[in-house]
Amino acid sequence: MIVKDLDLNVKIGSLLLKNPVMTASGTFGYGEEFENLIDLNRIGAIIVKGISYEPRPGNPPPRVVETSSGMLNAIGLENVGVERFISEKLPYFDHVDSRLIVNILGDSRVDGIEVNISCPNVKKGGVAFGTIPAMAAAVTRAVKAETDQPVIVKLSPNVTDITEIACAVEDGGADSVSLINTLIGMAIDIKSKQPKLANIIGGLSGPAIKPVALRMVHQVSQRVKIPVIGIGGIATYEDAVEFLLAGASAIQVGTANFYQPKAVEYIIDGISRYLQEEKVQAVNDIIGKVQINR
Amino acid sequence: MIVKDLDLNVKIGSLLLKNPVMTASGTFGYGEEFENLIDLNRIGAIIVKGISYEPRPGNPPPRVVETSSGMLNAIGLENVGVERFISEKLPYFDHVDSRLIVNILGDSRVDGIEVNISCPNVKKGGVAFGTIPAMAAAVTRAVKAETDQPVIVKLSPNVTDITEIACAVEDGGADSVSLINTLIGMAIDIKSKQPKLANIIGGLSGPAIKPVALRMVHQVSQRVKIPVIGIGGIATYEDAVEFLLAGASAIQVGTANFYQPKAVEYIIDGISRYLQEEKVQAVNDIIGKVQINR
Amino acid sequence: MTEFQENSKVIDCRSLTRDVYILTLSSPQIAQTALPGQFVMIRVSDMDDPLLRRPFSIYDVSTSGEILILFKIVGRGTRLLSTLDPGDSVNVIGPLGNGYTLHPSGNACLVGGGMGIAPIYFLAKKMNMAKREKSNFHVILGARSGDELVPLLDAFNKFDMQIDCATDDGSFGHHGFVTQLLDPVLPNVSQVYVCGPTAMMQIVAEKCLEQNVCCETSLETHMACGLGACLGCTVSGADGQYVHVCKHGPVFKADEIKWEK
Amino acid sequence: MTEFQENSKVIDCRSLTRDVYILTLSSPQIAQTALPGQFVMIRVSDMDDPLLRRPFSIYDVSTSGEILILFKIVGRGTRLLSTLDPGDSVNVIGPLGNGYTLHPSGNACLVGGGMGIAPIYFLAKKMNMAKREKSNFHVILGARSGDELVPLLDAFNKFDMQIDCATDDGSFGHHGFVTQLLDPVLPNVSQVYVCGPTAMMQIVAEKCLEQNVCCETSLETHMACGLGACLGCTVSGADGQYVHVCKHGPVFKADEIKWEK
Ligand SMILES: Cc1cc2nc3c(=O)[nH]c(=O)nc-3n(C[C@H](O)[C@H](O)[C@H](O)COP(=O)(O)OP(=O)(O)OC[C@H]3O[C@@H](n4cnc5c(N)ncnc54)[C@H](O)[C@@H]3O)c2cc1C
Ligand SMILES: Cc1cc2nc3c(=O)[nH]c(=O)nc-3n(C[C@H](O)[C@H](O)[C@H](O)COP(=O)(O)OP(=O)(O)OC[C@H]3O[C@@H](n4cnc5c(N)ncnc54)[C@H](O)[C@@H]3O)c2cc1C
Ligand SMILES: Cc1cc2nc3c(=O)[nH]c(=O)nc-3n(C[C@H](O)[C@H](O)[C@H](O)COP(=O)(O)O)c2cc1C
Ligand SMILES: Cc1cc2nc3c(=O)[nH]c(=O)nc-3n(C[C@H](O)[C@H](O)[C@H](O)COP(=O)(O)O)c2cc1C
Ligand code: FES
Ligand code: FES
Repeated sequence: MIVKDLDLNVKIGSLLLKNPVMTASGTFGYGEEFENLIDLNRIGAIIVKGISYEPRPGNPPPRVVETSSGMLNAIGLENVGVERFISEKLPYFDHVDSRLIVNILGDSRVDGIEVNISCPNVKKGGVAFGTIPAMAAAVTRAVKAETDQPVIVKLSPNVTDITEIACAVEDGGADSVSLINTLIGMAIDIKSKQPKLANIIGGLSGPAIKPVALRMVHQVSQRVKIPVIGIGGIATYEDAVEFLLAGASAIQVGTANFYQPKAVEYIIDGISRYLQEEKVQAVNDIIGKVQINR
Repeated sequence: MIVKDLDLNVKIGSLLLKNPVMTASGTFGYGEEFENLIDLNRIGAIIVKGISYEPRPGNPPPRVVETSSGMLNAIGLENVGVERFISEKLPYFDHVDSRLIVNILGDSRVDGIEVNISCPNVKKGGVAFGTIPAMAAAVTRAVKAETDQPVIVKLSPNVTDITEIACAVEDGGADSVSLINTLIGMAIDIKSKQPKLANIIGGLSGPAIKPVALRMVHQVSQRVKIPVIGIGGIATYEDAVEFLLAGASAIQVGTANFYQPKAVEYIIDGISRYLQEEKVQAVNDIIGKVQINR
Repeated sequence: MTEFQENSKVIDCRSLTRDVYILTLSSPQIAQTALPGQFVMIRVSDMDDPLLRRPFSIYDVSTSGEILILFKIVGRGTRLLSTLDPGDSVNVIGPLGNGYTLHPSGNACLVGGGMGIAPIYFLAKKMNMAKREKSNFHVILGARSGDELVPLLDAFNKFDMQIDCATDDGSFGHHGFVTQLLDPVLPNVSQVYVCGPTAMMQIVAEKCLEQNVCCETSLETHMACGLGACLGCTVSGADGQYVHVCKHGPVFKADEIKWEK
Repeated sequence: MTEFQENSKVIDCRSLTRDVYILTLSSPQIAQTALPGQFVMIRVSDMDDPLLRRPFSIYDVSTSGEILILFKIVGRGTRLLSTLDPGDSVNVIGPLGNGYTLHPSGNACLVGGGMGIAPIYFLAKKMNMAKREKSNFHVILGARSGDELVPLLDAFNKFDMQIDCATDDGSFGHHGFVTQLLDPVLPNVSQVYVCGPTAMMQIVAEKCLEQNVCCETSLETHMACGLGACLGCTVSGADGQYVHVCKHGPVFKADEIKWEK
């Protein structure tokens, strides 16, 4: 039996996505970098690199280093700034049939906003917001007051209890939480005796962190009512399905884009195949359906 | 030029080790399991599986699952209990010329005690101790009051600020801190839709977590005066040297014992080679010597 | 028991079917000491992923210091194994576990399903060598389909044993389960040895328990170390106590295990 | 510029020395469009470790749709590459980056050190095809020792160019650095192309800047993606602004870069 009319739609607050697969901020450039390698129109939503008001040069090199099944980055939010983003990068999306989610405030073509309160590579601000519930809630409230777009708040995993932060952010009015950002890590070159990153520490991402991300997504989805977006080491459709079963309403693909630019396409196709095999018509019907017997 | 009389000795409080390489608790059985595969006498110290007063059966299976460059375990502190440990396991060490560190209190042949306040697989007690500074300090004080042996307190990485816990434990009188225990993670079987571990969550270990462990060891070693023991994903001498440079006075090898039972030997030999190449006579001279220029 | 760690040269790696392979490794120390039912832990990659060794039963040993592994591709590790070429090396630890108890006298039945045929072949070979005049040994083999079974039969046919086969798809031998072939044999044997999928072993075990026939089963679980160190490979013993498959097993008497309901 | 992702069959992988290899891949789309100085990103493993693709210059392309990679084993990824056999496949993305600017007229010097010889060969081949009557092209090659250099010379010798060699150990050609061979050549050329170790490129770049000779250098940095997406491959431009080697480069004019003091 073939399940007809598979329904991959998911809703993140008021935002309807044609499928639950997005690209994670900072791992997909401004979208156009991938146009020859993947059909951008198939992607549920594209989240572009974090945009700050002023352009930021980012951290000195070296900025990336490979680790076992992962990588450390200390890009430091290098970005073109709001102005150049709007004039140079945004128009490109006029012809892309995928949701566009950014970190900046308001704009007609922007479909949603992800607020990164968890970047480990920026010295002031970010990190503290992400680890103190009251501050996380305050930031959320401030952003909500400024926009009508759905607001997704992106959480840091470098905390004792991520559910506490998630609840605070939900109270602050967030439409969704996304998690996880990178774990803070470090690597040392034993020849030069220097840290491998000029910034000393960086964010760990990739398959290495998937078990931690999945655990946190599961914990958070049991505590909040708003949709949870799963991020962390997702590279295959099996990974994506694990997160959906754990309670994520959608997922983001990060580091995998670097080594498999077609990852998002493969994941969307794989989810469809999985639904067929499981004889489930709508992706919504597997969200949170992990079987826990005790 | 060959450096003569390499000195691999390190001190953990009053405890002198002939080299800085130990086996991590729970990953080396009771030592004897490895006797045919490695020369136990060469090991700096053997830390045996956590011993509780009463024997514990541990968690139901499945208890282990492989992840990318790592594994999740939910053994649940299965152990033979103090009595059988003393009668059945301890005598074996009479003929092993390596330091023996256990989690139980007092005994002539025991050279030190590691207090695990961070096991993610035991429901009550452990986890809370490990995340609340005041409780961590109280546990440390209680153990110190009961023993003359050097006390090592093993820290959990699942906290917002591990240096805070480390300082509390130092204040509580600990002779050393060891870190990290496992990160809490999860995995789901998408066919059965069940968690891959019967316990749902488990502890993530192995090379995947090395960057996080190294970062924490570096942070803690800059905050406390007592020796820091580095643990987490150490599998090669290069890994071990990274931790020593980051500030660890000794290191523990965990998961690597499972797939490379000779890992500890290779690491001891590799550290010697490294000292030769660097023309450094004593391992103490590289501890904390990461070069940070800013 | 002494286990060895050997850096083993690949002598041969050839496919029997699309996904079943026989790997021949030069492992003189393991080959010399291995008993039927024991297993080895193979490091399938030098990288950190896949990280852990994989357990495989010893399918055969040669007098020239080789061990043979019969395996099926079911995931990443076995896929990597299948790409080995002669001259490559893999790191092997073994022989591990207890192995079957050889009862050379009396009548016995050896039951192997799927890759569970591996230890059953090694056992049959040793039993055949030790066979007493009056004993009758019976072998029952099962697989998904004939193409998995047929390439293995020549070797079994050299033994002085009756061989019966069953396939799930009926393409060779009995169309159905090995357990059905066991029924007529069971009344005439005093000992059953079995290895195969857990569901099959459970049925065999229960039949034997009912009829009071000694039965040794070889269990599979997830193993991180194979050395008794990680305590990951637990199953519930009949007395409710946990046992560790790599150390107390992999071979257990049917009545030592608590079979799931 | 269009980049392609191809699942490329390995046609050949052979060693020139103990640790230097030439890998021939069937990558028709990349072969057809590649320019000298461009590179490819190769996935060296299907597992999660090593995770990231590795960048390699295009050493040559064939008219039958093949690309050639000249590489040295320096770590895990290159070691894995060296174990490839004909018939294996690897996933390749390319051609990436900008490539050298071809100036077919005037006199030029091409300087390649170590694996930096790879793009210099491809460039020499194209320059040789485009060469104008009155132009003189000079090639200077350097390596640790002669055994790395000699196997590559035959191909260079087919070009209408003067070839000079230097080795660190003096086992072939000039005993010393390529930069020393450049000095006598520099006054007679209007364009220098260079690829090699950063220290070497910096000396060449500085000599050229001093003497007002155009110089194009091909930089190496750690690259996570090669696509301009991760922003990991930064170097400092002459104006203090960061540039990204994979997108703005890997080829830069010597005066576009801020060379470390
Ligand atoms: C004592 C013992 C002897 C064995 N002998 C043989 C043999 O002779 N020939 C043979 O082909 N196989 C044998 N196996 C099974 C073999 O170890 C697994 O097939 C192998 O580890 C799978 O590795 P993989 O990386 O290919 O699969 P993975 O990618 O790790 O897993 C693929 C699928 O198989 C499941 N799986 C993996 N390992 C096991 C396991 N140990 N038990 C149950 N399910 C598992 C996983 O959950 C997953 O669904 C034996 C196992 C044990 C414990
Ligand atoms: C644009 C470009 C073109 C290149 N072309 C070639 C080529 O044609 N032939 C060739 O042999 N190599 C070339 N390289 C270098 C090649 O990419 C590295 O040798 C390779 O990535 C090393 O991988 P590995 O896994 O073997 O080493 P790893 O285990 O990753 O590293 C081994 C050592 O090499 C260092 N290293 C790794 N990658 C780089 C890098 N990109 N730059 C500087 N140091 C590094 C590491 O820090 C480490 O010390 C090129 C690099 C770039 C950026
Ligand atoms: C190179 C790089 C740059 C990143 N930049 C950002 C960023 O600008 N804003 C942000 O919220 N997250 C950023 N992230 C985090 C990712 O969006 C994602 O949360 C994280 O990498 C975990 O997912 P992964 O394991 O799939 O990569 C970045 C990650 C990487 C690897
Ligand atoms: C199977 C297993 C069992 C463990 N049991 C214990 C234990 O009993 N007590 C303890 O303090 N740590 C235990 N640990 C944690 C390790 O000692 C170590 O802190 C952790 O695995 C990280 O190091 P690694 O990455 O080198 O394995 C266990 C780890 C594993 C993998
Ligand atoms: S597999 Fe580790 S104890 Fe059995
Ligand atoms: S390597 Fe990723 S942007 Fe250049």
